[in-house]
Amino acid sequence: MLLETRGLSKRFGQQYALKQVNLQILPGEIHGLVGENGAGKSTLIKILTGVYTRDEGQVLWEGKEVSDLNPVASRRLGINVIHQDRHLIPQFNAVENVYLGLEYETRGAVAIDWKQMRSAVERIMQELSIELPLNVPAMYLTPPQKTLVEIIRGMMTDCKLFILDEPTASLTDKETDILFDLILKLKQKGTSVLYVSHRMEEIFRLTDRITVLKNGELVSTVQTSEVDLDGLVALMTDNWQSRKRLTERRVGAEVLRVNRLASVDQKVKDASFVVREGEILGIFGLGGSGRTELLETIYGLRKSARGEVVLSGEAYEKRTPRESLKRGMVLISEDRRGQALIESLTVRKNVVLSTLDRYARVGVMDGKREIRDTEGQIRALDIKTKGVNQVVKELSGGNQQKVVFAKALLAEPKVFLCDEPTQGVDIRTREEIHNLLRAKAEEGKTVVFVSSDLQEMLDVVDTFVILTEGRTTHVVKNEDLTSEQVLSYCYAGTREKESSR
Amino acid sequence: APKQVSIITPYLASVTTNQMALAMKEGMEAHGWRVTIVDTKGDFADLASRMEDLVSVRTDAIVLVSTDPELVKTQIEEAAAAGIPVFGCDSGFIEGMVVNATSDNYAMGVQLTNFIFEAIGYKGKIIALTHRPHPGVVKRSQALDDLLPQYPEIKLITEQHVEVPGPIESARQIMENLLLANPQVGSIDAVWCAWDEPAIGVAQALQVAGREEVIVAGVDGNSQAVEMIKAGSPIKATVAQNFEGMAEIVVEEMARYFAGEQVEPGERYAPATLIVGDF
Amino acid sequence: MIKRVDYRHITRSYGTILAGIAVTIVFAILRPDAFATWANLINITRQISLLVIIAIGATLVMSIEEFDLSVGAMASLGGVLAAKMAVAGFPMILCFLLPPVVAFTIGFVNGWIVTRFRVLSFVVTLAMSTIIGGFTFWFTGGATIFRDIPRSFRYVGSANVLGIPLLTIIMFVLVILFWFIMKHTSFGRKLYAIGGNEVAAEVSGLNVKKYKILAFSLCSALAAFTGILMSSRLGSAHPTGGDGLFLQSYAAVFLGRTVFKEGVPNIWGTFVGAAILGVLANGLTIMQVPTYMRDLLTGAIIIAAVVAQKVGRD
Amino acid sequence: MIKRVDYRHITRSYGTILAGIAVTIVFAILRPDAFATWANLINITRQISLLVIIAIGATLVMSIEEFDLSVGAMASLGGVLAAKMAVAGFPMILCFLLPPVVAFTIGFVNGWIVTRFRVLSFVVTLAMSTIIGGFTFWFTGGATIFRDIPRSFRYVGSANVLGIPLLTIIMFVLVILFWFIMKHTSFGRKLYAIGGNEVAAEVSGLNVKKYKILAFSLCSALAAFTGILMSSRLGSAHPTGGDGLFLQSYAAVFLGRTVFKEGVPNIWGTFVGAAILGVLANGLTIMQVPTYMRDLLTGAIIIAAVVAQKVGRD
Ligand SMILES: Nc1ncnc2c1ncn2[C@@H]1O[C@H](COP(=O)(O)OP(=O)(O)OP(=O)(O)O)[C@@H](O)[C@H]1O
Ligand SMILES: Nc1ncnc2c1ncn2[C@@H]1O[C@H](COP(=O)(O)OP(=O)(O)OP(=O)(O)O)[C@@H](O)[C@H]1O
Ligand SMILES: [Mg+2]
Ligand SMILES: [Mg+2]
Repeated sequence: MLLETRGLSKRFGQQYALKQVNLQILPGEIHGLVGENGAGKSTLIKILTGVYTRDEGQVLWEGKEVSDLNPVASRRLGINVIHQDRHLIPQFNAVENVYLGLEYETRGAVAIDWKQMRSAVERIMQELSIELPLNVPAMYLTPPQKTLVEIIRGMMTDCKLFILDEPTASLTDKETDILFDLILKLKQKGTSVLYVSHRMEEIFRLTDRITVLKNGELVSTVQTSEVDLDGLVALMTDNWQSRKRLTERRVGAEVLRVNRLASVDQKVKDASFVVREGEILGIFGLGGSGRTELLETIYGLRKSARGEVVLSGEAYEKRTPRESLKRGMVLISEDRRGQALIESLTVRKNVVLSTLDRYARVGVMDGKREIRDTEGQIRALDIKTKGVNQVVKELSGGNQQKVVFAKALLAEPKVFLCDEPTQGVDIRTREEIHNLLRAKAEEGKTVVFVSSDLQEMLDVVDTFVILTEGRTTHVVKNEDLTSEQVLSYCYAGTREKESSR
Repeated sequence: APKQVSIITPYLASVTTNQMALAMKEGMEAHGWRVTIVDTKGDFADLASRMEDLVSVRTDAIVLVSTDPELVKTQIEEAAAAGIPVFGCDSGFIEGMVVNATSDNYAMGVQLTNFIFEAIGYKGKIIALTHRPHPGVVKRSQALDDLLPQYPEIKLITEQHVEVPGPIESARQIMENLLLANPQVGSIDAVWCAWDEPAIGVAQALQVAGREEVIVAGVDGNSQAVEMIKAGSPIKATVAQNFEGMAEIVVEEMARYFAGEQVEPGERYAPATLIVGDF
Repeated sequence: MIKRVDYRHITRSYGTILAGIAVTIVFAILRPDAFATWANLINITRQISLLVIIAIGATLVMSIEEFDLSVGAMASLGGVLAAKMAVAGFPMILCFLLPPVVAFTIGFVNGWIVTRFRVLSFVVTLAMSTIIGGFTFWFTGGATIFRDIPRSFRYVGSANVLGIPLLTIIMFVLVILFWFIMKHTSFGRKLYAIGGNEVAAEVSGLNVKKYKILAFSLCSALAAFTGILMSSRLGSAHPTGGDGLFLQSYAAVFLGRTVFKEGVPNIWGTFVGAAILGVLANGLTIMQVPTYMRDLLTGAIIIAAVVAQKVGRD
Repeated sequence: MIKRVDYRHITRSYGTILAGIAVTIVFAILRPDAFATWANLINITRQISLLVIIAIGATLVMSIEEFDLSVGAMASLGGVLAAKMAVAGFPMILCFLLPPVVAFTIGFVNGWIVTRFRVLSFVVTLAMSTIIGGFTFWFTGGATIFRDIPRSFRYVGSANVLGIPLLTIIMFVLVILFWFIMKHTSFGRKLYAIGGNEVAAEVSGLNVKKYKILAFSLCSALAAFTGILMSSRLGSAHPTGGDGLFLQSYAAVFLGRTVFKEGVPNIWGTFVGAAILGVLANGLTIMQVPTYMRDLLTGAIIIAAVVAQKVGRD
């Protein structure tokens, strides 16, 4: 037994986040950890890595009890971790972030040897075939790039247990493949892996055994080979059955037209598409193709250099987020902590943020209505929170994402710009979000959907727009489309560009 | 019960104010009165608040040291209304106070100005270092303003404002810079300092630059300045205020007041003396 | 179980207030005749009124996570402008209203520079403070204004209504007004949202620049108003008279942040912070401890007050 | 493409410096005889030396995103302690070393309170500043120390080595030393990591408390050392002599943050910030502009300098 917990409990206030958890991790196994949002997965990991202290119970490492667990001690034991909230120093570049908490390489005992550090990082990048700009401060990196930095950091030192808390939440398939190769390599070396994900196909593809958490309690640990998807879902949730909402949608009039749009920073070079009432349009591209930037440029968060946006038949110039909201267009941002939420404020204050003025009469907030509507959203989206006045920071990752959605829904938009809207949410909520978007489309709303999960896109969208290096190259109807076909369009875009050079 | 006297000032950290406050305290304690000193570190609004506190605890007398009473006019009126006598020491006199013991700041300004003018033979270039927000300094500066037009051959190169706190360092830096702007010997004849601390800084700058021909003079009789005069530094004179004399006057008048004697309201001057070194 | 949590909640939330009350009780026991009187209570409220009003402005700017270091200089300017106007015979209403309008404009400039060029407010407002100080110096020639100030100008600073100083009343009106604004209006919400995460606030459709500029403008206007009240109270205006309020006002705001567990700048917290500073200054003067002792005790008690709130927590 | 980025990088990074150089050129053109001389260059470096040294300490504390408001009071205390020791006949080496050790300890207490109780450093260090001020006042009786200060004590503050003031040399040694520490040692990087994201630093296994406490301690020690140098330069020690350095040092640090585009407090930036302040004070005095003009111009130029850096950016 590499690691064992006995009767582990953790409370926040009066609420148990973990209750009497007995987890066992064998040497050399890939151990899946699953459960709904707020089940306690991240809390368990934070206890194992000494970020939180446990209230009760024991942690045994190779059979011996570990009493004083803190981040340093845990690292010394041989535990490396990628936390769900990526922990990077915003001003530091990738090299220095990789070395955070490690001994810096030095020359002559004091002076840091930057060159050596850089080449050490480059070596690992090459090994893993990761591409990453090394001179850019982390604050300018995209969420997937941040994850890559953390992966490199995890690989800098040998470890006996590698813990990954939703590493693929915003990774594209290519990066995901890199990660899986790496995990399998580690396994061959005899390293154990504790792997948290809401993507069940990953769990089935990778793991040897799976532990299921529900409401802070360990439901059971099963052999992966002895369980199927429905069985696993049944363990995680009470009486829930996947029911894909089948909708009768009629595509109506044109709502949003983007014409030869380019952003000032050239992340978006030439994007055009049209999307109509009742339509779910997917924008797909490889990592770094500029999907996020495209949505931001349409929304007015990013300055555009050229091109036009036509919303409901009206040319929409001078775009700002404020004006977009006014015109009925909302952005669900990919960067939850940076752009979507105010973590230090309560659920209620976040949920009504985009619609504040609607809750105010002559500037005075109508608290009752505000609470009623927030509670409505909490119920509708099944947000796990102590109440409308819990601080968002204290919610689990998936529940935070639901708060972002609740805020967008209250704005009652005509057009949803969704950038990785289901990142970090559990399968049940994910399906609920899909159904919700479908329902919105049925009502005649318009959805622009971006996800790095191609399978999800194939499930949800009506039409694909392929984006390659900031240019839209193809528009394809999602009829009997396979992921290989979509990807081939992406690569075709790249090839065309190269051949034209 | 023994009389309770409260001495209040914003400038206890200044050498001379400190000297005065301590002299007064000593004299008063000799009469058997109890004395406390309140300092507000240059803050006049706080000074007003502390005066209100003293009025509300019904102290027997308040002495306002080195403060323009105009700044606490309302509080002085309140004290008077409550029957608490307010004395001034090196302050100023306004309606409602008993007396103020002081040097005649304007007269001192005249003394200082005349000394410098005479020393440079009524012609040449001078620099003035001031701090006009200070009520005494402003009167001394007034004397300079008044006398200057009478001597057309004396030219004021510049008047500079000295920062407080840190007047010595501030004056020193100003002088260092001005010396660089006026590098030839003879381009500056004298530096008129509104009080002694800037004079000390100026003298140091002059010594370091080897420009000891420039004459410096100040006001106060600050002991450091007096020692520098004796040691032959560029400080050639200081108009020594008679701080002990002022303190004595306050103590005497207060004793008469407590004894129930009639005290004629107004200013009481303790004459200043010019201390001059050889040059 | 629930009780224990609630109990801890109280010590957590109100530790600083409790420390303040403890100090008050000690003073009251030691000098019941002088300290624990109605007259002194009134006296304290009047004394803290200026600090509270200027600190309300600082609270607004702190709530958007910025600094305004020009409040002290602005108070000096406000006082001087109003006094000069009063001497020049302007109607009283103008003397009290025009300087805050001028200050509002200067605050607007502060806010505009900070938001337009995205530069640190610390530098901009410090530089602005220097400029304002220079202007005030030029405007007054460095001298105190006291001659010919009409009695009517001194009315606001010295009048009592039913035995309560007008300054005290103005302070409470402003505290309640701004508490309401910060807590119960969309304007206050927006400021806190911007302070919490400026980018997210922008993405959520807030006009971030506008509200930031407004916060700076209001802060300046309140500072100038404080300066006017100070001149009115003192019957004179000193060109650096308000400067001392700058550090104190931030001390009150920061102390106030520790009053409630959210840890954000808030109006009642600021009031409590200013009240603690006021009670200490008043009580220690009344106890007639020597100056250096006053400093030692003030510092020690403030540290004790903020620490008190955290002990037993975790 | 790469070239364009590099070019933009330069204008961004050095905008404030360019503004500083522009000011210098203007002064040099207007007063070539007085301003643009070797002697004046030396003069300026000596004048800013104290500010730079105290601001280095403030930079350390700012780099962990905390404040130390007690630096001014600490400088005063350091100067007074050293002067008293010199008068009492202690060996010079002790006069220069013991006060920083005492200050280090006080800084340690600051840091310990801030980290142990997780309270705002603004409040704690402001309170500590009051305590230190009270202590200094008691220690000196409020009086300036100047009598019987031995010549040897004044040596450091007045000596020249090969025509260069010792103060200038000490300043450059400390600037280079601390630049190296902050940029090229793991200690410095850890401070920046903590300042950048304390939670991330903690989670990745840094001993956050230890390094924070060290930053406060070093800051205090440097402040006390500055105070000693000031006393040595003036040949006297005033109980509030260092107080004026407090705001100026933060002005230098904040100005310095705008020098490089990372926007973090950094040693060379602080040096540039102090140098700009120094050049302005020097140049404007040399130009013999009236005091109020000096303030107006200083403020305006500082705003221009920080804005200059952002113009053309986006
Ligand atoms: N710092 C905290 N303060 C209060 N409650 C907390 C805190 N951290 C977590 N919780 C609560 O503990 C519970 C478990 O949270 P945790 O983050 O472990 O969930 P999770 O299983 O990782 O969920 P997700 O899949 O959404 O990431 C949640 O109800 C959450 O609200
Ligand atoms: N995985 C990656 N590898 C290399 N560069 C990347 C990667 N991801 C992003 N980038 C860089 O970031 C820029 C824009 O990336 P961004 O991630 O915002 O685009 P995206 O299409 O929205 O992809 P995603 O949504 O997966 O982040 C690209 O120009 C690229 O330089
Ligand atoms: Mg989680
Ligand atoms: Mg993206």
